[in-house]
Amino acid sequence: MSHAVQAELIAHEDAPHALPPVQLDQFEGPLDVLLHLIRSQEMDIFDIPMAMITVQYLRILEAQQEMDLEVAGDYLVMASTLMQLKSRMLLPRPEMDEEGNQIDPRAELAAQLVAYEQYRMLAEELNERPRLGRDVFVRSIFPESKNVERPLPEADLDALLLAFRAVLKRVGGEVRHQIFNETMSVRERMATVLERLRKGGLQLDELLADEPGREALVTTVLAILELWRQQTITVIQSESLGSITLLPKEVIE
Amino acid sequence: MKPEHVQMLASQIEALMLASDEPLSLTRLRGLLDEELHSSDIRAALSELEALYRNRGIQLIQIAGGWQFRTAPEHADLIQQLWEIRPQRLSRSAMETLAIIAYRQPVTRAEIEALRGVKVSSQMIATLQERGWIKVLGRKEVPGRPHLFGTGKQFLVDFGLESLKDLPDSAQLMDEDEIQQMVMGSIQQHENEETEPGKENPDQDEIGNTYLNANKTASG
Amino acid sequence: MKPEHVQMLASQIEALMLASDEPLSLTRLRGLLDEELHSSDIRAALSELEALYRNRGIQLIQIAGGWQFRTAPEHADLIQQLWEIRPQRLSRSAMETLAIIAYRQPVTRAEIEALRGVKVSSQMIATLQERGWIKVLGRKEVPGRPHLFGTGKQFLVDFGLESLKDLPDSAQLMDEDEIQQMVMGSIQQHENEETEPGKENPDQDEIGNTYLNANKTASG
Repeated sequence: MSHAVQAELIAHEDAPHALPPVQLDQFEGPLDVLLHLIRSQEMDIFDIPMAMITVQYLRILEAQQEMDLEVAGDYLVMASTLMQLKSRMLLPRPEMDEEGNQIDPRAELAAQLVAYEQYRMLAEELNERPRLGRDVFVRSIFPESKNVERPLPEADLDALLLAFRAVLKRVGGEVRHQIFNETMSVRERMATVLERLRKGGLQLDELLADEPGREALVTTVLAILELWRQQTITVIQSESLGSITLLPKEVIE
Repeated sequence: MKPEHVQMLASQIEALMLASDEPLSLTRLRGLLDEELHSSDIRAALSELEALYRNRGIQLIQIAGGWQFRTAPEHADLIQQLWEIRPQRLSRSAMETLAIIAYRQPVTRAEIEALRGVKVSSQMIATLQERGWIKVLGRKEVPGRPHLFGTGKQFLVDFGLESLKDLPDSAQLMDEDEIQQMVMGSIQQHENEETEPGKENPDQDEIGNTYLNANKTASG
Repeated sequence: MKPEHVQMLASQIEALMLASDEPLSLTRLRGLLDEELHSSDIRAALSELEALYRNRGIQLIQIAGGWQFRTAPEHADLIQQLWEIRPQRLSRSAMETLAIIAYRQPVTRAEIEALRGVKVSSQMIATLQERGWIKVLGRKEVPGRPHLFGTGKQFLVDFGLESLKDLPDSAQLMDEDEIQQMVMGSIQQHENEETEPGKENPDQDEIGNTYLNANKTASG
C-alpha cells in the first residue's frame, strides 16, 4: 500500500471527531499543536499521516477567531509546510537524494518535532524543580545578637528601578495605568501637603501662598484634590466663597 | 501525640522559623499549622527544637512574644567579620516595597501588599524606616486608620536624587515590546478616528482591530 | 582533626550559614575561619552538617558553588501561607525558552525561535534577564552579530543547582546530528518494512515504543 493511498483513506475517515476540542491559546506554537495531535492519537512521529494531520491542524486554526498577527504568522507558515508535505507525499515516484536513497519529505519535520519535544520535556522538569521563592525559602532578615553591628544597606538606584519595573510587569497594563498615572511631581506634593498638615489644619491660601509660579500652584491643587479623593484629608468651606480649610482626617497622635 | 507527629510538627516549625522575618508567636503558629492542633502540641514541638539547638551554632530563642532563630552569641565576632566585608544588599522584596513607596506615596501597607501580591512584614518596614528611607506621613481615614508611608530626605540623599521628580517616569521603565504595543494601540485609535466619517480605508481598520482584540485577549 | 574540633567548626559554619544572605563558598568560609584550617577539615564539618540537616525542616544545600540553608520543599505550602504568596506561575513559553538557553548555551534568539517554531518576544527575554536567569554572553560572528545568551548565576541559585553540570538529564539530550541520525534510521526502517512483501500493516507500534522508551529514560 503506498503512502498516497493510505493517506487518502485516512483523510476520508473524518478522524477529527474523535479529538476533544482544543483552543489554540493552550499551545505554545505550531510544533506544540502538532505534537499534541501526534501524541494524543498515538501516531508514529516517524510516519506522520500527513493528510490527516493537515486537516486536523487547519481545523484547530480555523476555530481560532482572533489571533495576534505575529503569532498567526508562525501558525500559517506551518500550515503551508504541512500542505506542501501532503502534496509531496502524493507524488507517484519517491524523491531520491544524490546517492539514490529515498528521501522522506517528512524527515525534516520529524527532526524538528523530536528536538522540540526534548526541550518541552526539559522545560517541564525544570519547572518542577524546587524553586527558590516558590517552593523553598531562605532567611531574609538577619537579627543576630546585640553585640554585632550590621552595616546599613547600600542604596542602589538601578536595583530600585529594576524592582519597580518588576512590580509594573506583574500588575500588568491596565492596572498599572490606573495606579501609576499621576506624575511624580503630584505624588511628591501630596507627601509635602500631608506633612504640613500633620501639625493641624491649614487654610488653602496659606498652603498655596509659598508656591512659586503657575505650574507649582496647579501641582499643589492637584495633590490636594487627590488627597481629598482618597479621603486622607478633609476640606471644609463654611460659607460659599468663604475661606477653605484643610484638615488631616485626624491629628496624628 | 505520637512521636512521629511531634517530629513532623517540629519540621514544619523549623521551616517557618527560617523563612519568617518576624518572631513567630504561638498564636501565629497555630493559625498557620493544622487547626486541630492543641497549643500543648506546638509547645512540645518547640521544646524539642529548643533542646535540639541547645549548644549549637544556631539557637531557637524566645523574643518579643515569639520564637526566632539566632546565631549563638559566642560566634558574634565571626558574624561581625562576615558582615564587614560586604555591606548588606537590600533584599529584592525590600527594594520592591521601597520602590512602590517612592512612586506611589503616600501609600498604606495594605496598598503595597496589594501591588506586590505578598505580605509586607513590619520588620521590613522597620528596616527601611531605620535607614531613613521611608517615614510615616499620616494616617488614612479608613477602618483601622493605617499609616501612610512616603520617602524621607535620606532617600533622596542616598540615591543621589535632587527630588522625586528625578526618578524616571514609570512609563520610561517599560520595555520595547510594551511601548510598541502602546504605540500600535494609539496609532490604531488615531486611524479609526480619522477614517470614521468616510470609511476610506476599511481594510486597514479591520486588521487593526483584530490585532487589538487579540492583544487584549492575550493580556487579559 | 579531633572530633570536638570538628564539632566546634560545624557550630561556627552553622552560624555563618544562618547569618549570610547568599550561599557561602569554601574559599569564603576559609577566609572567615581559622586560617590554619585545611579545606578538608571544612569539608568534613560541612558533610557533618549536611547529614545532620537531612530529613529536617531546614536543609543545608550545595548551590552555585556554595552552601546555604533552605526550607525543605515539602513545606512549600506552609511558607507560601506564611508569606501570603500566590505562587507565581511562569508561562510555558518562558520555561521552554529558559530550558533551551540553559541546555544549548551559548545560543542566539534566532536559534531558540527555530527550535520552538515561534517568535520569542523581547519582553520574554527581558523578563528572564531581569530575574538574572539569563544574560548576554557575547555576540555570534555571523551577519547581524546577534547576541548569544546563556544562564546567569541566579539561575543556579533559584533552581537549586550546584553547577550547570547538575542540570537534569543533560547527558541524554540529543544534539541536531543525533536527532538527524535517529530520524533517518527510523524512517528507513519504515520504508523497509513497508516494501517487505506480506507485511501490509507495518508494526508501527514497535518503533513508536522505542522512541517513547528513549523519552522515558531521558525524563527519569
